[in-house]
Amino acid sequence: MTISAQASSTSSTNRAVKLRYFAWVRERIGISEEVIELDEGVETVHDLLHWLPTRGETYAEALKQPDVIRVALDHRHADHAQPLAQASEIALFPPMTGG
Amino acid sequence: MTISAQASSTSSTNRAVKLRYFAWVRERIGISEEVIELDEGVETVHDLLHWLPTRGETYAEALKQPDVIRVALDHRHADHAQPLAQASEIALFPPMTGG
Amino acid sequence: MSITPFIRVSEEDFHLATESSRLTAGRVDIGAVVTFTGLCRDEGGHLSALELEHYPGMAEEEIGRIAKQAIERWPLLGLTVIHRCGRIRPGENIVLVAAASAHRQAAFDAASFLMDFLKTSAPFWKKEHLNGSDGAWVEAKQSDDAATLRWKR
Amino acid sequence: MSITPFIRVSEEDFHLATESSRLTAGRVDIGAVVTFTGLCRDEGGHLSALELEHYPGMAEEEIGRIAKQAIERWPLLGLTVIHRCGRIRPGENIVLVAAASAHRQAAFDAASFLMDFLKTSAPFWKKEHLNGSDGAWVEAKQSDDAATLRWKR
Repeated sequence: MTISAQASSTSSTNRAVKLRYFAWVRERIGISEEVIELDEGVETVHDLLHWLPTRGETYAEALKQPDVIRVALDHRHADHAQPLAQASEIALFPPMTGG
Repeated sequence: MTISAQASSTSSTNRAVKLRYFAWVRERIGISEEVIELDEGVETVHDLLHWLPTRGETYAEALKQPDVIRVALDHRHADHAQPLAQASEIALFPPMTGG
Repeated sequence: MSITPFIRVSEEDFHLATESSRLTAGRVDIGAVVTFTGLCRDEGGHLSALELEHYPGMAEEEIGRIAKQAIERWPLLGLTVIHRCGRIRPGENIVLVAAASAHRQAAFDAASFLMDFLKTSAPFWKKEHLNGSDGAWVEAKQSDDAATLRWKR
Repeated sequence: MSITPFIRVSEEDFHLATESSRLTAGRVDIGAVVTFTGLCRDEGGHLSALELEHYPGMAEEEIGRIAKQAIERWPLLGLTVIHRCGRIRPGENIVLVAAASAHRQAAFDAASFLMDFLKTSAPFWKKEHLNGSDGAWVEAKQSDDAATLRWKR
């Protein structure tokens, strides 16, 4: 591993994040949370929602309508244009139905 | 007493009504209720509010601003143009401040 | 199939839990209960007590007419209005409105409507007993009349 | 001098009398308390239970952010939000919002605002268990989004 590769692992690419899934997103993906390394180029919420389906059938099925998926970065709602920045916990879920 | 006088006592003039007073109207008139005979010609709420002050100082004082006085005929709010009709209980009071 | 409101005017205090249970106990069709409790404030320490005069008979009937309007206007499953009279001290309850419905907006709107009309049309009058002085009648507020007007269709 | 809201997310039930007392006990400056209780309906006998999933941590934080907005917007003297999670049967409580203020309109508006935003932004999801079938996730309602929009200034 070169010095430059180590440097890039602390930037916004190739870094490890915790993903959490709720409600039918959780059921379709089949797990409630996991830690993954984001590919280079996955910089925004939109990027993430279009990259995750490449990881397998269950992801593709859960996220086939990316527009309806809500995302939270470190416990705060984020819109799809928002950069993931240094978020360490990213949650994906359907529109809320509490209250 | 003639037959015609008896007939007129059941019409809208010279008939007995119970008057009730509340809050500062009651305090200023000095009594909470009384039964009085209405003069001929006292046909509407407006007539009543302008006739009562002729009965004495306390009435004149209580009703010196007739526009602010609210009136209920048989437990129902009435506006000043309304005929007293056959109301048997007429209440006079200031604007309500409950709730 | 119209509901019958529970209406009480008395010196007696009320209890939120009792009144809420009166509306919901044993039911599985109610999705929302909104309660409004009006309490006596001490006006920054100046007020020693409120005296609430009312017109017996008309008070209950007028509240009944306001309640009937609310029941005709919103799909309510229960409605309670309790107004106290007599002497009330700071911190004590004055009035309770509780509205139950399948959905939240009807319950909120009905309770708010009831309070606006209670203020401007139910025959109650408040006298404030301030510390070290005789009582003074509370004046009606224009803001209460304005609040009532927003319900006119 | 801002108030601190009382916020709780748990499986535990709540009690209206307890929560109302938490806001008003020993106080003489509160003139109005509005409570909203959301209950589980049986949908005409079809529903056997609701399952309420939530995002622990974010749920409390998001409710806290909504409560903060309400506290900044209205002159509140107390605010409580309790949201249950887990399995809830018809007739049981789901959510409570209680708002205290000197005057009625602030208490009504804050409670209504809180409920609209809880519905659309607090991370909770309802699954309906219908009699004789597997659970189905409740779909978000456009009417809830519309209700939220009316608070945008």
